[in-house]
Amino acid sequence: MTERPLALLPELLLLAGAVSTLLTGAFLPRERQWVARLVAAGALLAAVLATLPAVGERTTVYAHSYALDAGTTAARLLIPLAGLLVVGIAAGRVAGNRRETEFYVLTLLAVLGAVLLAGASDLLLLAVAYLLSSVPLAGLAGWGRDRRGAEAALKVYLVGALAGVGLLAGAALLTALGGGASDYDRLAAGLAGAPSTAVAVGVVGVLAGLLFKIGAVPGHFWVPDAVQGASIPAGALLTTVPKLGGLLAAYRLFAVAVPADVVDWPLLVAVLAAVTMTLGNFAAFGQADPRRLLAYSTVAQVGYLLMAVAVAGRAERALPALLVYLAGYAVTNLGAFAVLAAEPHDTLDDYRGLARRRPWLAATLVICLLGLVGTPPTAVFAGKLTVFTAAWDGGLAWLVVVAAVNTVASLFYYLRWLVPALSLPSGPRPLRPASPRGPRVVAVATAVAALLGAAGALPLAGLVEQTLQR
Amino acid sequence: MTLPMFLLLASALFSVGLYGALSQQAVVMVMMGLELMINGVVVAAAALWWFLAPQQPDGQVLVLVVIAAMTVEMAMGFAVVTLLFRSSDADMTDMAGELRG
Amino acid sequence: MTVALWALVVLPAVAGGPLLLGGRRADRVAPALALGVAALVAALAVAVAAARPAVDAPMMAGARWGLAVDGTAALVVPAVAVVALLVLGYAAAEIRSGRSRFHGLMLVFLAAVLLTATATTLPVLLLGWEVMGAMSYALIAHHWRRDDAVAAGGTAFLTTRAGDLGLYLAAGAGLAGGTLDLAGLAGLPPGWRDVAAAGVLAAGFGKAAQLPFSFWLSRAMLGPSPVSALLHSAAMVAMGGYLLVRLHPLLVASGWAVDVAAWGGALTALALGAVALAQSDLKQLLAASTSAQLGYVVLGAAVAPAGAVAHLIGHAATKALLFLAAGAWLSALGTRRLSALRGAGRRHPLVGAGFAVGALGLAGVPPLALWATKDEVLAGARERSPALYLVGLAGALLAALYAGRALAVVLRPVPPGVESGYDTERDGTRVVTPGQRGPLVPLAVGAAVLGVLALPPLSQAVADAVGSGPAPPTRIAELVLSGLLAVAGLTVAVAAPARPPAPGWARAWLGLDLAARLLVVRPTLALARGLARFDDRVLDRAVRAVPGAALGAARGLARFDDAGLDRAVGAVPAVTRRAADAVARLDDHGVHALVRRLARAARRLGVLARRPQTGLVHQYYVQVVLMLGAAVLILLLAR
Amino acid sequence: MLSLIVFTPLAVAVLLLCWRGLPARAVSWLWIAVTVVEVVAVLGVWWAYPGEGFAYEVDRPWIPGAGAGYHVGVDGLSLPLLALTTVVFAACAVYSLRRQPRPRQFAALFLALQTTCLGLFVSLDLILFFVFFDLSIVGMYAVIAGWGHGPQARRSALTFFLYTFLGSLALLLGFIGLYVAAAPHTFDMVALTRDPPTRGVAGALVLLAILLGLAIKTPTFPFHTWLPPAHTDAPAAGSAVLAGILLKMGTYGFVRIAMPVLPDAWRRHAWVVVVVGVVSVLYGALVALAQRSFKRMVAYTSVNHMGYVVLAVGAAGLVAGSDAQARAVAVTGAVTQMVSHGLITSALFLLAGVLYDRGGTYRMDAYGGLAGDTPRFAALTAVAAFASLGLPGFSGFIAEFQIFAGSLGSAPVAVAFALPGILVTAALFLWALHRVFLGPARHRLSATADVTAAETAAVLPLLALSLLIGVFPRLLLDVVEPAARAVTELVAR
Amino acid sequence: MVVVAFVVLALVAVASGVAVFTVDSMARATFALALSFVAVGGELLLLDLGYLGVVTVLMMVMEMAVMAVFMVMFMMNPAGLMPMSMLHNRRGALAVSVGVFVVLAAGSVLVPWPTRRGGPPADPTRALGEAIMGSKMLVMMSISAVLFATMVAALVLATARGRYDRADSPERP
Repeated sequence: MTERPLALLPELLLLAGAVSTLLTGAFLPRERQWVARLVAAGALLAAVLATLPAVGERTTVYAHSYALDAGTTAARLLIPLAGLLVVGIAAGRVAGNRRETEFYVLTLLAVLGAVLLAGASDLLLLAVAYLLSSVPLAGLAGWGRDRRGAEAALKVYLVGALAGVGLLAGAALLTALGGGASDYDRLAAGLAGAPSTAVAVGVVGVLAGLLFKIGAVPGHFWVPDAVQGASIPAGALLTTVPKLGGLLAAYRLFAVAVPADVVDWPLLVAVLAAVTMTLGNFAAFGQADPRRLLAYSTVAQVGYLLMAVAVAGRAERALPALLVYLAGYAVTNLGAFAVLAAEPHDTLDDYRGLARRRPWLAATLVICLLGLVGTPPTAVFAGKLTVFTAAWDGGLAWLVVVAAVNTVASLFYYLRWLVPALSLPSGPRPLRPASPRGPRVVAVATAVAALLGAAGALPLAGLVEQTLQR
Repeated sequence: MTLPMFLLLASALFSVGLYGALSQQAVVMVMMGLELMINGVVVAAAALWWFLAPQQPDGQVLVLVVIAAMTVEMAMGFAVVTLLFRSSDADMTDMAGELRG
Repeated sequence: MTVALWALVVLPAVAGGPLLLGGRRADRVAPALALGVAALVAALAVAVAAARPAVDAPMMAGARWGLAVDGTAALVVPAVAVVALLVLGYAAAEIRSGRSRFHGLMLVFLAAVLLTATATTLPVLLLGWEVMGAMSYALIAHHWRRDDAVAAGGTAFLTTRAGDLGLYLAAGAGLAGGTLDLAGLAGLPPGWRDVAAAGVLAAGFGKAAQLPFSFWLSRAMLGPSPVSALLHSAAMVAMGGYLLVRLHPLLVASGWAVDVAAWGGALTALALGAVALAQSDLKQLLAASTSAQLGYVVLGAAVAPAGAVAHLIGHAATKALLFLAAGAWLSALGTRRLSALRGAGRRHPLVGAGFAVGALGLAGVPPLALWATKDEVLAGARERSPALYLVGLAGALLAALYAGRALAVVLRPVPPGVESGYDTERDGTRVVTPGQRGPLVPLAVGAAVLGVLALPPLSQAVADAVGSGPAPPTRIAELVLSGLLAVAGLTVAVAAPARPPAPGWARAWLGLDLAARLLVVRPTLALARGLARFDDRVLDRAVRAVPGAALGAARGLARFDDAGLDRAVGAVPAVTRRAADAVARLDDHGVHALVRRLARAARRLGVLARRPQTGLVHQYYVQVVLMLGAAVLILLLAR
Repeated sequence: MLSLIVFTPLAVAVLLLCWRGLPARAVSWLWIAVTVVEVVAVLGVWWAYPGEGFAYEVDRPWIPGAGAGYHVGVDGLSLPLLALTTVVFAACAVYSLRRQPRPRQFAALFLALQTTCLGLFVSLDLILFFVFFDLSIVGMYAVIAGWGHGPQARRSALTFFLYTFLGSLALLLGFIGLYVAAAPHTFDMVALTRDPPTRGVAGALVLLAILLGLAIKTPTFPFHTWLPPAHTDAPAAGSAVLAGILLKMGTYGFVRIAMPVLPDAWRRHAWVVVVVGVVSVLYGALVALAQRSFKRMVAYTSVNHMGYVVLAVGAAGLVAGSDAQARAVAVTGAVTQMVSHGLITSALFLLAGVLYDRGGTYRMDAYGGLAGDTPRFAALTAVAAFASLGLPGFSGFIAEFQIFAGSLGSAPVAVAFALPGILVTAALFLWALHRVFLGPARHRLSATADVTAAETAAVLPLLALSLLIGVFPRLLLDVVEPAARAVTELVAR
Repeated sequence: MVVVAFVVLALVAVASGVAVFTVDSMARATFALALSFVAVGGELLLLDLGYLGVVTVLMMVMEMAVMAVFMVMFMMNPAGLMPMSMLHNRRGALAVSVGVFVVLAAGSVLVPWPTRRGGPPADPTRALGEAIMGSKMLVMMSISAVLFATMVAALVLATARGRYDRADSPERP
């Protein structure tokens, strides 16, 4: 077994960052916790930097329980960056709060959990990573310690616990059926001849956990409630970080561990994708609260993302497509949340006249929401395009049609937010509500990223290309 | 003493726990239900290891992981309940139905 | 010389365009400019007629921008140019309002006519052809404040354009058959050749106001007299006949087309002769007679091209003369009604004399122009079939009768109290200016002598020019016969004091106008309105029904992951029922904005899709477990 | 070079957006300057165009992950439309010298829109094409929603957006289908044209998706219902661009993508296209005949005119028993019709804008005898109307003549049915002129109601160009005919 | 003999499990649950998983103790001794869970389980230890991270006052 502690340098950095952030915070006066923020940001950045040397590796470490490949590399780059953006969004909202430090610590841990989730190539590690990324979520959801926050935490926790049981049961079953080995490589070999009925139950069990992570049907119930109840930065994290980890984990699981000829998981995933996107889009209609609207939109987006998982291993572009879409989605979604954090309102109508008050914010909103629709030339468009292509290539043309129709439907509710934001204020011109700088910076930054996404997708895709070629 | 016997036991525990999780109102009771389900999982994991692949240690480690998970879940559960109780003076899931739609 | 040919077509166009848009500022110079250009054009026309150049330039794939002056054109082009010059001279004296517009239009029209006359390929021909129609619209509607005048212009344009569609067909056939040259049409493969022939016939009949298109000419009489004199006698309608003459080979090649053309012409000569006889309005009478005389041209185009050309030219002079005379009286006495024009000839002797010459010529009295030309056509007809000949003769007799009638009216002594009938159309000036009188003289001369074109030795030359083989030997007997016929009819008409019986169908131009209205215009408008309503209601509604369907689907979806099994059982009928009455409701609501529909439907969908999100954890649990069970089921069934 | 032409307007647009303090006049003049420069630049390209095949090609990888490249270039099909775009936008810029609300944003939006239109016509990569296609929709939505008049501008804009967005997604599906079917996978039009990927049923389905997308954009019956409301509520310049340029995107897609890339599917289903074309011709003409609002009428005539184009391209697909030259003529006519309709209809919509600006309504029976008070306005409108009804001497005639003459050989019956369309068009325009301008004065506008110099300067060039093409068609056909012949051969293979 | 033990323990485990939700006081429910766990621990011992069995028993007993304390602190009815029944959607829950049981039971009986590979190691506990120190090291490291995270999160959620608070300091959003 290859003991290369440095192979997991980014993960270790994250963990160390979490610990040191906590310690730093412990010795800081309440008003000067920004130091802790710096530490956390530094840790995230360090993790990203530590990844760069490892770009292009294709190996597994710790007795095949952890994979180092394109997927993990992308996760190690994307997830900490997303965490960085979340910290940026949070900067304005939680500054000076007496639990500010804890917020950053939990963020770091959630990021770590997501990365492990994405990298795990061992059912046991998957289960542990699942725990590691679930626990901070509940903590963050209830971080505000208000009534709604408590409810949010409760729902995250309960749904997560049930899904966790499913995951554990499934893991046990698959491990045993796979000849007692829990790492994917040997698992695939072992499952080849296993009784498919049992395998089906096991797969669904494991899938239950992952679906909860990524907030896809049927694991989606917590998403809207939690996002609405939790604080906005927490919401941003809940809808971004775990999805990144979970989707990559699902991709790895299906691409490596579960042979499609034992159980027809592509069909299952395709159906789940269709149901998820449809439910998310329809449920987003007529939401008055922008947070819920965004939450449901993330559900719908996961539906599209699952298309790439459904063709894992059957379309050679499935992984690049998934990564491109993930990157675009993360940036765009965080941008939308950043706008929300920069100017939080409880109803869509309160955004009337935003274009007058804060043109840059309005521009960001336009870019991000149209981006979520998939209007070119935004990042999500590049993602959608690649994912649709991959899905069609993988023989799921019907799913692509469903997704296209859904896209049209989604346009409708995004416009419900855009139209008031762009129209002139009805009454007397309202004074600009105070708006923290951090989120605004993040917003504009993400907007730029999202807009240049189609072009910006180039380096990432190129990276994936080369890593795949090695 | 065969695998199906153990699995039947596990199924029974699991189902009873599920019933509890579905039917109980008090959060703590729901947690108990989950505990019971995990309990079933423990039995199943152990039995599967013993009867199918005793040579690989993975099964054992899995049991360990499951127990650890159970503990963690418990701790988090207590924390959440405390929070719920403190913030909105409730210990029932039904009392937390404000976020919906 | 090629330059001359280009100039012939381009000059009036470039001179007319600016005048057209010049507005009131150009009013003063307009007549002089127009006259100058017309004179120049006349000179050029004579020149090219002598030199017969041909030019062409690339236009589009399969067709070149070709102009040429062949024998026929060499005869027609100068005639048209000269008549145009004279008419413009008259117009300079009469037209007072919107001069620059009027003269601009006249010049552009002239250009179009010359283009039509010299075109060698279908696109070019069509170009001039349609511009003529548009100009006639604008000229008829010269007094644009008058709704009836504008409507009349529209009728003229649309009716003639209906015929023009034929040319588009012909062009298509030509291209499909491989050529767009007029000369080549006769050589098309049979199927396409027939299509081309039919199209050409339609176009020719439309422009020449032959049956059943004649009615537009009647309404066109609302235009100023010079317009009637040029467009509706000498130039535009004549071009209808001219086209058929030029495409005589095509008609012959396709066989049946000859008979259609011949009989169409002959019947028009007969029927419109009767119509002319029944008119109580001088211009209407002349218009009807124009159709009738063009009937001879068309007949000739089928059976005796040379005669047709001769008749066309002679008629141009004669009818221009008559229209100008009528116009002179109209502007002087303010009326066109025959009853009121009694003795007009004596009141204005020179106009009266000119009119007399024209009328006698129209009647076919020897030795005036139309006597001989018509006879040459009839000779050709007789060779084809006796029946055709007889019909032609009958038409000639009618011509004599209505010509005589008009003549009798204007020449008899001025009755007392006739002034009471004046000024029905407008306030007359009571004077005919020299400018109006001048052009009558050369036209009268032309009307008198142009018959030589149809008599040896010139007839042979014309025949050679037209290229229709040797002219049929004209028998003296027939000449005498038709002459006697004309004189007899004339005397009868003059002698008969009372106005002849005028049956309603004849007075109303065979009710063609009404027929067109009932059979074409009304149905089209009704159809249009119906379609518009369909467009507003049904299509939008169809679009709106889509959300309805989606609604049904979504209800199904919502039901599917709804909490509790018992409900799921009863879902299906409920879904269908609700979807049904949803669609029904969509229909009941009549016309609404599509988007409001979409919005409402979408919101309903939203409500349905949100129902599972009850906010109660234990219901989430049930749903999760059920859905996971469903997932397992999928995996098990999908194997 | 092309990229410069395409993206200069966008750059200026960004500049305008950022430059808060710029006075309105300066904005207008800057805008006009840019558009005029664009016209000149495109003329330069035209002048240097070799006359055959693609020129100014640029091909760079763009999204390797998606196999999409930045591939642009012009040929005889796109060059005329490119020129048309610049001209129409210049006209809109001049026309908008009349004060608009929020002129800075208005100008910026139009410049951005110009970039999307130019980009669409030069793009030789399906995804690039789609990107511009979609962005044009967004831009036009913003124009209608932001500057539209009338109570339900928002709603019409939303209809337009949803409807055309649906179309664009159908298009995207089709493109993906092509990509997947091609071996090696590519979105490059040239490569796809070189060896057409799909055959059989798959080809039919892909063609269906693409046709749906293009038909909605064109629009043909029965997908045109978004058009009238969008036009009625759009500002004049917006309508001009919408009708003049955006509609062409659909028809351009036919000749650029559908025909060369899916030849045998096209051949097999060309009759459907022909039927749709004929129905659109008659339907559009008749419905327009029944309209009471001037602008709606013009909008429906667009359906009619686009119908001719569809008819022609469809007929070009009926290869059996018709000679290649005729089909080439039909395609040439189709392209000519795009240009001609772009010029004439833009002019008509700008004039409609004048009408609304003066009289406050589009209802024709509210006017009458305007020619007395506003002779120049009447003259311009009359010229535009006659040009639009296909009077020889204007570009419309050249186009329609070629379409009919070229299509008759392969689809005689269809053409016979479609021919009355030009008669109805003539009738409705004459009637409209009569109702609005001629006859006794029923509506007295202020003495200053006649068209201003700016408006004249905007409309006149469009009509002048139409006249120029009508009299000297070679100027246009020299470029179009080789490309049309090429397309015909591609379809026939 | 072993079978008998198994059956007895199984019956105890299930019965006490059922009891958890049928007894009318939360305290008793807790103890029932603990009993069920003990029984399961016994079952593990039958599979000579001594270590794991013991761990299970200890863990659970401890947790139950915590839970008991906990309920005394927070529940509506202190000491949870007075009768109570807090149920909802009983029929649904019963139907679902019975269904699940039938499916699982049928599965566990009917599924053709693969044959056993190799025999049990001489000392399972030792094997477990080696695995933890060896191939599954990363898993264990992660578990430690999990515990850390749990501490932080639980503290954030559960403790009313952060480090900085005196009692009077107001909450800040």
